[in-house]
Amino acid sequence: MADIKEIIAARVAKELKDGDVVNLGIGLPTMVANFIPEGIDITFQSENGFLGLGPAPAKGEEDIDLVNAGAQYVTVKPGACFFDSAASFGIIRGGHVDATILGSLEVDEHGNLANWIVPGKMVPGMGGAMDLVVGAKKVIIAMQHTNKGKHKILKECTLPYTAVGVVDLIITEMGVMEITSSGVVLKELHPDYTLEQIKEATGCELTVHSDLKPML
Amino acid sequence: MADIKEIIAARVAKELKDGDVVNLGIGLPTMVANFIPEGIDITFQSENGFLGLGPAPAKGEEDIDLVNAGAQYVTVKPGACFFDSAASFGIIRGGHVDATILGSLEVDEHGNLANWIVPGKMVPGMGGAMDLVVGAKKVIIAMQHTNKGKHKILKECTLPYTAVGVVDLIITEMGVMEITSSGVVLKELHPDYTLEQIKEATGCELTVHSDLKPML
Amino acid sequence: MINKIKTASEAVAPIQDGAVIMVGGFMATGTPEILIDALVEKGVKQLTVICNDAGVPGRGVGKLLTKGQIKTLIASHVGLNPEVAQRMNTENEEDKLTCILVPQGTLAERIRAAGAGLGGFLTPTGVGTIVAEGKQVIHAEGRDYLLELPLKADFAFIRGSVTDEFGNTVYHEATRNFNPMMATAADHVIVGTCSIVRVGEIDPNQVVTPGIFVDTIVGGEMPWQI
Amino acid sequence: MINKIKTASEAVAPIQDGAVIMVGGFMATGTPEILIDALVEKGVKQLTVICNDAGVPGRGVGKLLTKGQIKTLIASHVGLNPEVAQRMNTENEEDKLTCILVPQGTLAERIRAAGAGLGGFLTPTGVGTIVAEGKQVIHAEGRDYLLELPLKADFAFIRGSVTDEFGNTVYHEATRNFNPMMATAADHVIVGTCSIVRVGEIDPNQVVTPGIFVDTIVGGEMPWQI
Repeated sequence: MADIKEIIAARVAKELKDGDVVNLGIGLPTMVANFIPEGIDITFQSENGFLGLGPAPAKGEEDIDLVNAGAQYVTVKPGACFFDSAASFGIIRGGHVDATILGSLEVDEHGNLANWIVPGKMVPGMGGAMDLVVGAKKVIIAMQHTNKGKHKILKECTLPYTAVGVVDLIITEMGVMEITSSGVVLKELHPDYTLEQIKEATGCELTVHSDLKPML
Repeated sequence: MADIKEIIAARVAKELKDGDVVNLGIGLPTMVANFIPEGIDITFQSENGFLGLGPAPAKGEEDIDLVNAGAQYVTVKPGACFFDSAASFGIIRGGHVDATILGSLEVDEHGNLANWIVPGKMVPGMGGAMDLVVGAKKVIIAMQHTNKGKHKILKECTLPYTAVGVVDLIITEMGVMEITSSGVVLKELHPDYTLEQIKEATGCELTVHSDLKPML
Repeated sequence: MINKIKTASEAVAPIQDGAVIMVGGFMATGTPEILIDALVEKGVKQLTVICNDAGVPGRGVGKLLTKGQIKTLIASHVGLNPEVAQRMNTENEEDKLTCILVPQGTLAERIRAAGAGLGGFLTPTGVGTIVAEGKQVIHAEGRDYLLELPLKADFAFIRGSVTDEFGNTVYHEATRNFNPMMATAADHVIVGTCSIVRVGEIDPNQVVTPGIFVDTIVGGEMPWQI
Repeated sequence: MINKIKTASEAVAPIQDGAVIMVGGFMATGTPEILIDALVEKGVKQLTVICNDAGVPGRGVGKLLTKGQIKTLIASHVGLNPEVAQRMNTENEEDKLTCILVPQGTLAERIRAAGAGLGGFLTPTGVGTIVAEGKQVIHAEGRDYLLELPLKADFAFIRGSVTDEFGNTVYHEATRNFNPMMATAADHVIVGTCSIVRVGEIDPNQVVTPGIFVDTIVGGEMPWQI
C-alpha cells in the first residue's frame, strides 16, 4: 500500500484544472504539487507574496530571499511575480484563487472548519487560513480521516471555527466527500476500505452517492 | 504692479518648508512651483500617480506617457516614483501630503470649501479635490479675492461643499488669512490695498491680527 | 499554457449591449485605444463605463461618448470633455447620458475593494457633502466616515506597456493610474499592450499586474493614438 | 536634501519604553535584523510589536522576545516560536506576554488602512469565529462582514534590498511581504537596507516604497543574519 499521504495528495491533484490558481497549505497539501499531471498548468500562490511557486531548490542552490509561507526554501517558475501581503490577500480574499488545499483538525457536516487553535493547549494562530478558506473559490480539506482513531469529520466542530460553511470537499485516505446542503456525501471510496469502515471512522452521517466510485 | 497671479503664487511658496510633500491644483496653484526659494527641497505629488513632479519639458522633448493631472506634459526629477491611483490617494488621504494648494469658487469662515460644482451650470466633477482637502495636513486656498467684485470669502458657502471645516489658509492678491475657530483672521495685508478695501471685498467678518504684517 | 493572445475585434466579441466596462486611463493617458476602437466598431450600446474621466473628444472613452454608446458614466471628472454636458442635457431621452460622479480616491478604492474581496471601506472623503447622500455614516474612533461599497464590472480594458504571454504586465510612468485596480475587479480582463514578450522576460520583482488576472491580451497598442 | 542616513544605534535612539513598533518580515524573511539588534542592545522594554509572526528564536522579533522586551505582540501566527507559549504562560506577571492574533489578510489590510487614511474596512474573514468577538458586524449587499479598524504604530522597521538616499526602496523577492504597508502606517519609519544608492539610480517605475515615507536609512543590512 502506498503512503497514506501520497494517496491523498495524488487524489487531490486530480481536482485541479489547467490554468487554475492554487494555494497549498503547509504539510501534506504541499505534496499535491508532486502529482500534477503532464500538460496541466497550475499557478501556485504562496501567501507570503508570490505567484508561480516552483519546487524546492537543489541543495546548495537556495536563494535566501525566497521562502514559502512555511519558511522553506523554494524556487519560482518563469512567469512568476512578487507582491506585498496586502496584494497577496487581495488575490486570496477577492476570489482569484481557484482552490485552497489545507489540512484540518476538525470539519463538520455544515462545512464548518476548525484548524487553528486548541484552547489551553495549542495557540499557533490562524496565519492566512481564515482568509484563504473564505476567499478561495473551492476549499479542499486534505487530511487523514481520523486522528489515531478519533473522529475529525463531525456533526458539529468542537474546536473554535476557522470559518463557517466554507468547505467544499474532503479528501482522506478512505474516500472523497462533498459537503452539500444535506450533509456529507461520499462520492468515492478507496478500495482498501469498506463502506462500514469509513462510516465508523466518520463522526456524522455519511450519505453514499448513488454513483459511488472507487477512489483511485 | 506684478501680475496678480504671480503675487499670490509667490506668497504661497513661502508657506512651504524644506522636505515638504505638496500637491498643486490646476491653474494658478501650478505657478507656485516657479517661486520655491533656492535650498528649499519640495517633493511635488501629481495625483494621477507620481511623486517628484518637475517642470514642463522643452518643446519637442515631451514624453507622451508623462502628464500631470491636468493632462499637460511634465517631467520628473531624480528620485521620482510612479504608482497607481489607489496608492496615490493612500498618500493623499493618509496625511502624507504636507500641503495642498488649490483654487476655489467659495470659502467660508468655518473653513468650508466649495469648488467643484455650480448646480445647473457647471458640473466638471470633484476629481481628486475632495480627497486632497480632507487628507492633506494643510489646505491652502490660492485665489483671487473676488470674482469680478463678487465675494468669494463668505459667512456661509452658497454652493455645494467640497468638504467642511478643512481650509487652513487663504492667500489672495489682497492678503493672507487664517481660518480659526473664531473665524477669518487677517495676518498679512498687501501694500497695494487698504484694510477698508479688503474688508469690503470680503463677505464675512475679517478679524485683523494684532500683529498685522505687510504681504510681501 | 492557455493562449490568451487575440485580435482586438476577437477580444471585444463577448461584449454585449448593456455591459459594464471599466476603462483604465487618466485623461486617456493609459487608456487602451485599440480596444476602444474595436468597441466603437462593434457598435454595442447602453454601456455603463467606469473610468476616471470622460477623456477628450476623439480620445479614450470620448470616442464611445461621441458614438452615443454610453448610457451611464461613472467618473470623478468630466469637465474636459464638453460632450458630456451636451449629452446629459439632451432632450432626446434615448441619447441621454447619466453621469455619476465619485471622488477620485474613493473611485480607486472602490475598485480595489471589489478586486480584494472587501465589502466596503470607511473614508472621510465626502462627509458633509452631497456625495454622502444615501450613504451610511459610520462613527469610528472619534471621526465620521462614509461607508463606500465595492465597484465591479463585467469587463476591464487595461493598457499595458509590456505584457508577457501569461498576462504579467508593467505600466510605464503615468499610464499606470487606474489600470492595476481595474485588472482585479472585472469578470473578464482584456489588456491592450504596446509590447508582448515571452514568459520569463519580465523580472518577477517588477510585475505590477499578475498574469492570473488577465483573460485576453491584444498587442499593437501604440504609445499614442490620434 | 535632508540627510536621512544614520547608524543603527542612532536610528533607534528615539525609541522609548512602551513604544509601538511595526516590524516587517515573514518568519524573519524581510526583517531588518540590524535594527532589531540595535533595539536589543538599547534594551527598551514594554514594547508593543506588530509583526506577521514571532520569528524564530534568534531571528527577527524572536530576539526581542528572548530578551523579554515585548509586552504585547500583535501577529497572525506564532506557532513556530516556542518561546511565545512559554512567555504567555509564565507565572511572573512582569514577564507575561500578551498575544493578539489577527488573520494575516486582515492584519495586512488594517496596516494599509492606517497608512491610507481609511477609517476601517469590511472583511468576510472571521465572521462567525472568535475573531468577530467585540467587533461590529455590518451587512452589505447581501453578506455579513466584520468592521476592522486601522492599525498604526509609533515606529516601523522596514527591510529594504536597495534604497536611495531619499528613501525610495525596492524589495527583493519574498522579502517584500508586510514592509510596504508598514512604511505607510507609522509616525517614524526606519529602513534597514542592504544597499544604499544615489538618488536617481532606481528606475522610478520600479520603486515600491516612495522615499517620502522614510525618515531614517540604515545601511549594512545583510541578505542573512545569524
